[in-house]
Amino acid sequence: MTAYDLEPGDGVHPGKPVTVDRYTVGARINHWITAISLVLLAISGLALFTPSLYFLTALFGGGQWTRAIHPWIGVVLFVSFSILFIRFWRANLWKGEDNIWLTRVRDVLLGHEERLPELGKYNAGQKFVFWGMSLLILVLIATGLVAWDQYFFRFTSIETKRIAIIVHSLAAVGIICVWIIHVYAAIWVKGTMGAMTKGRVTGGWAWRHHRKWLRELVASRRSNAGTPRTPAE
Amino acid sequence: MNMELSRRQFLGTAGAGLAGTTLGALGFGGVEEAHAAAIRPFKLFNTTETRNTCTYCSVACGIIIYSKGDLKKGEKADITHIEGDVDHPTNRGTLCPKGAALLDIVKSETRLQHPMIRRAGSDKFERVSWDEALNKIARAMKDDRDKNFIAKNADGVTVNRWNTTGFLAASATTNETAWATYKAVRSLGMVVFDNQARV
Amino acid sequence: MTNSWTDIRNTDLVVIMGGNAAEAHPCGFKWVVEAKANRGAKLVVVDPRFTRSAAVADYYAPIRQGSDIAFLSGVINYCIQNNKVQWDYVKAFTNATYIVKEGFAYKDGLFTGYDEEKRDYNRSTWDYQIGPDGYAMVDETLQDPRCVWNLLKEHVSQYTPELVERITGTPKDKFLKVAAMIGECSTPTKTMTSMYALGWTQHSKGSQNIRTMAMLQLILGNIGVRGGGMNALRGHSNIQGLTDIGLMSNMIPGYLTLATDKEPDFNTYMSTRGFKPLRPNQMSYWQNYKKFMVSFLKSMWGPAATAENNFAFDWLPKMDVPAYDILRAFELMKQGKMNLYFCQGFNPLQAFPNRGKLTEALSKLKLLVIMDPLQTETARFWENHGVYNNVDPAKIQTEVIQLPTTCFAEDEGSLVNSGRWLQWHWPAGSPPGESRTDAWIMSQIHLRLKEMYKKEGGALPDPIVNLYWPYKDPSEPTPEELTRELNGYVVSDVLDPNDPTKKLLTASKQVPNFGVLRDDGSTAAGCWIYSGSFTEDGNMMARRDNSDPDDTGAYLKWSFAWPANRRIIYNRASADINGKPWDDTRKLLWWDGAKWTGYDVPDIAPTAKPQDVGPFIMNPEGVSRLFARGMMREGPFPVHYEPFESPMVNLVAPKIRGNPVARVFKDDFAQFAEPASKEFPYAATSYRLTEHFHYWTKNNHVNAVLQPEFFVEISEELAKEKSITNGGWVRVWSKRGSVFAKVYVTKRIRPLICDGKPVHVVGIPIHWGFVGAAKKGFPANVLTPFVGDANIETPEFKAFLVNIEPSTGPVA
Amino acid sequence: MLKPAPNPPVAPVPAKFGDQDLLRKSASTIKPPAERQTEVAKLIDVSKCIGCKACQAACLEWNNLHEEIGTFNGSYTNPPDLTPASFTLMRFTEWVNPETDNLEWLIRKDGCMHCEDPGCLKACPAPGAIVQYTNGIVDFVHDNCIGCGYCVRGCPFNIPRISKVDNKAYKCTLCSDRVAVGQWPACAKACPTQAIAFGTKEDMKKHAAERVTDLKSRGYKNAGLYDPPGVSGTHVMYVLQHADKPSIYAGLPDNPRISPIVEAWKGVTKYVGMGVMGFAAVAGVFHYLIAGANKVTPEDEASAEKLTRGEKP
Repeated sequence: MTAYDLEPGDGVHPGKPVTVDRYTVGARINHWITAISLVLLAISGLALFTPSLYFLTALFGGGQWTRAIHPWIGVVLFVSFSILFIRFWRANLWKGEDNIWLTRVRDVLLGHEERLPELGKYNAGQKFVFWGMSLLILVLIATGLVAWDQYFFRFTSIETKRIAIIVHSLAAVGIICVWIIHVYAAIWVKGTMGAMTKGRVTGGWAWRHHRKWLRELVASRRSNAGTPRTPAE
Repeated sequence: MNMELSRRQFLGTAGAGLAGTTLGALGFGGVEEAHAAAIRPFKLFNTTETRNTCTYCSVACGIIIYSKGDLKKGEKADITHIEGDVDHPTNRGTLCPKGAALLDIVKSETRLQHPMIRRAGSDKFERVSWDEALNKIARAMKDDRDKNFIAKNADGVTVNRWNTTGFLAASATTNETAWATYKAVRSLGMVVFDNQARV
Repeated sequence: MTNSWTDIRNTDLVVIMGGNAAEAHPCGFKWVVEAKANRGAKLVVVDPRFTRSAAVADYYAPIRQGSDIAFLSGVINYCIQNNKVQWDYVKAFTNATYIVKEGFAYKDGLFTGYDEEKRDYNRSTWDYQIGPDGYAMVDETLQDPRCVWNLLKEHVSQYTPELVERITGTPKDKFLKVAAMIGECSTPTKTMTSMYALGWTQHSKGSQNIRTMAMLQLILGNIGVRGGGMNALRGHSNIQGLTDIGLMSNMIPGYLTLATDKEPDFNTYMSTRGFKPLRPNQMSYWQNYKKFMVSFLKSMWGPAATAENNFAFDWLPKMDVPAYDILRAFELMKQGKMNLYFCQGFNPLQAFPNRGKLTEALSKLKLLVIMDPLQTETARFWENHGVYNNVDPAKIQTEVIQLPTTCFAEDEGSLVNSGRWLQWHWPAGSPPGESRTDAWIMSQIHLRLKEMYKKEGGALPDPIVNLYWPYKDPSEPTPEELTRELNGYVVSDVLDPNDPTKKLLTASKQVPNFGVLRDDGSTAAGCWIYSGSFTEDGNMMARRDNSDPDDTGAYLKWSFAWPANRRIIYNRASADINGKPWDDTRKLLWWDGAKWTGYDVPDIAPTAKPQDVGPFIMNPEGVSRLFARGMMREGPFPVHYEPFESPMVNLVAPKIRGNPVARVFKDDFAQFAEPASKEFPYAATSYRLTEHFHYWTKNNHVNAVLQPEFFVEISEELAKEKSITNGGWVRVWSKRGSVFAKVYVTKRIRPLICDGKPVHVVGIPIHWGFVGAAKKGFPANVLTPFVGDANIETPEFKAFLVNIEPSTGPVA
Repeated sequence: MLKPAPNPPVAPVPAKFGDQDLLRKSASTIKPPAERQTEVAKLIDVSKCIGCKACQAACLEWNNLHEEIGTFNGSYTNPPDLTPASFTLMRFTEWVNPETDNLEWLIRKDGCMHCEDPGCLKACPAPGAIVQYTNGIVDFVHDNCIGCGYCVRGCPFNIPRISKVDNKAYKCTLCSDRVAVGQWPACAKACPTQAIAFGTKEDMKKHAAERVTDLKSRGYKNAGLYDPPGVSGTHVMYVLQHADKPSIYAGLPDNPRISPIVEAWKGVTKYVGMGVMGFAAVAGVFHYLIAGANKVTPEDEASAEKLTRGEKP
């Protein structure tokens, strides 16, 4: 059994209930930096996107600061997300069961997970979020650099800048939608938050949503019995 | 705009922005209501006008010099702006690129401020008092004139000529300055005397 | 200017040749644009470069610099051949009908009487035949072969359109188009104005360039009329005033002259100046010379000038050479014959030719005194600025004293514009630092010398200790005190000879005009032509009434114009011999049966009958001169001479190099490139850009921004030939020096085909130096030749030879 | 010649227009005043222009601008482009007329056109950073400017420049401070030949018509007025000798209009984007209400425990 669903730091601890290490401290910090950046970017970006949200610039010390800080947060996001990408990309590769998951998305939405195949560490929805974010962040950073007049004005024509800014806007709308799905899913699927806060989920959660991943964890725990891993705390 | 000034203004605004963040966080107070007058206050209000003519070419465009302070009232006057005089028949208020930038020559950083002397073989100017400078000049002139003045030529004709010292007169001084200069120079018998008519 | 800036609105054709009015005088040029917009006037520009004036011209024709006389003689020839002559004007108001002395002749580029050794003429035959009645002989029918008209016709006949093209490089069709446009102005109802400046004066035959156009204007009847005239645009704001007041080696205010060594006493001096009329009933204004001279001497030496001492005539120096002009001054300096030199608001190290020679000359002085509001290169000629001023201060023993002066914004007084308007201005700002007015500085120097001469004695102290200095504060005369002297005042009461109880003039009053000046010492006037500028009615120069009845452009109540508040000189010529205006729509003056009336102050007595007195009262013949008599050193008619450095030999006189009577110092001749030189094949010219004012605006940030860096201009053809790329560096060098410049490869300069061969023009703007706010750069005078105009010594900045090559720029 | 405005007042006078006369305000919805002020316009007659740069000097002086001393770049156009300190610039073009083979030196004064439909204002995200008065003047309010450069993208004429010093956008104000006290803009007043004139838009159009007639009489058969309809006209207009080819004048746009991309960005994108994001959020809420929370059951926990114990869950 190939085990790329397993990421470094993943582990299972028998007990009552069973706990499962889903994210290491590093991964969680990485995620939250990315997440905070994304939120700040969304707020500052939206402030400049539509006059009805311009008041949000007050959070950043006014329009000048908002304009100045947004691209720098973008850089932080990009770097941070790149690291996240390196951590997570293997587990997010597409697999056969993902196609089945997709065809049964109605069951997903209605919570009938018993009708779904067993899933690895990420389901197709999460993979969609991961790859969506990856792609959109690439687009955003590229168009963002074109729009970053303070340093890059002279490298592109005004027409290019016009195209860049509209693409940037559209991509931003896209990424905000992806983000809404991501956050909503975390709220809807109870027990998920713990993964990114404490780093752990319960065995039941893993059993319910990522049974294949849980099985792999258990299997790998057995094979590594001689060298028990310390839980990620 | 003056970028130095504007930089300071920017830093000031930035400070206000930071303070505003705290307030803003409490309720986004009034940022979108920020209001500033677009129209700059007219900068010639409450200045003193003085009629003059442009110093450059002999079209002699009429100009108005605007200053803070009024010389006529015995005040110190600092020139702040110069503009064409609409009442002037020739230029009707217009000015060329030099006339339009006359303030720059009045306020030039390379305006001379003090009498200076460069001594023989030196590589610099040194400050000198007016008295010292003028005494030195007058003494040098008298010595040279007494030594080289030609009262009579070889034919015995009275010629009263001094041609070892020369004077190059200006091209933009007033007639009145020119006349004072003419009297002072010609009374010495100086003939090496010319102006800028040719160049 | 014979006319005024505001009068240009009245013209039908503007010819800008020998100048670049749009570039050098933008606000005066506005009246050209107005004439175009409102009268449908046309603008013709003839220039080696397509200038900013050409940018708004109706017609542009290229010309090789230094060939203007050939072009204009060609136009005169065209007008004569095609009957484009205003005959009534020519016959009545010019000397066309006058008969010239036997013996006067022209051959191979020279007139009768040339002495090659002296580079000068015996001018005795250059005059009219005088009849038994003592007056000049005339032939009203123009039949006499010796009359001026026939001599002129013959003289210009060689300047055919074909020859003009060969000399000037102006294609024949373009020349003919310009000639035809000019020729149209020979009708009394069309006028042309000539606007020129240094493009004509800065040649070794500059005076003759101007004279040729003046002759053409007379033939067309365009002098003395609204919208016509010879309009010298003049350079600096008061160079007209400085010249009027005679701040030149041989001048006395009001265009009087110093005596020469050949005029040992006052009577001999006067005998050659108070010209008698050459025609019956004519007014010869110079008959009043003595009144002006004595009044001047009274203003110099006051009570010490008495009838007994010929009003102190001997206290004035006499001249042993024609002029101690600046070129001669620097030559003398270089020879070690000068010790002290003053520069008052003048930067000769930048402004005069052959930079290397100037530096050498200044280095030989004992003391150089600079009076200036700004830093100048001259004041710092001893300072090392790398390639831009490569000198060793330790080797220069000249002491330099630099005195800070006020500028226009801080002083009060009058300036004379090109239209001869004396305009008063008031101070607006406090002077910076310790700067003082020039009048204060000159007073300080004078008072110190006066004191020393009183105490110590010395060489002829009289003119110094007796100099009339009647000012309330002798250390700083006020502008009003000085200008009152210039206007003139009554020294002692003058009684009416017919009724001694009546006073004609009252002591200590200002004179109302120069008409009342006297030669007995009872009046004083610093500058007679300024009489009327500050009268008992007050300061006429400060008048600011800009009303202009019937929009003629005269503005008689705005400031004061010399002479006598006249706005268009020779205005009598605006009406025909009977006093009827040539053009009813453009009336200036007319005879109403009893007197002259109109929009201007007539230049003849208001009651002088039209048929009696000619308009040109400064000439004893009362008419203008197509034949200059002995007044011009080159001859009575203009001849095309090549510049001293020319890309070709003279086609009309192949043996003559340059101007045959121009003064050339020995060492300088050796520094001229040969005609058609292989070493220096390109025809260079120097000029000022509109963004700059000579070297002053180097001190201004804004003007430095508008044209930041030294460059030269060349054609695309020359650039291709020399592999030069636009915006890159080039090196340009002449026989006198070498400069590095950026290059502007432009369509505005095209090679001229002269005598079948291409002549490439290299344009070199002036401005840059090594002080001020602007970028450092080379001044054009590193390259220019040290030779001046034969009559007035204006340097030949407009035509010389250079070579050019691509470069990587100066090594710092 | 057109009669210039009288010499400027030195005793304070009330401004002729101000905040009560706003027609548009960036990123804001305002109600324009019922009555519009007479529209003003600057008319630049290229055929009268001698390229002297008096306008540039006057602009620098009046607005206290400090431009850097540059280098020579193979043209009289200095500086080579508009900058935050150079609101106006003479652009020089050497053009050989293919019909006459004559050289024409076309000199165009570049600067803000004060469009009736200003692209900069449309693009600006900062409320009140760009305003348009009912007399047609489009002005930047620097205290409100955030330096985002959107105006640069919005402008069809490539005019605004962002300062590196204070990161604010700069351009010609049409000397709103001067116009407010009845003066001509500094450039127009200085212009020696009245190639720059100023007045009501109507008067300027009349004056332009006279100029076009004169030019046609001199052989410029395509002379005309440049008042481009694509931006609903401008308050800076040109008289061109060759009005059929504006682009020969250093790239003056032939048919300027606000870029469709900018229109889309500031129009449909803004609304659709907000809509999509709103929809996503609302859809989540609805889903939660309908489907309820997805909770882990005790059976799930038990199964996991069994699995870890090696039992069959």
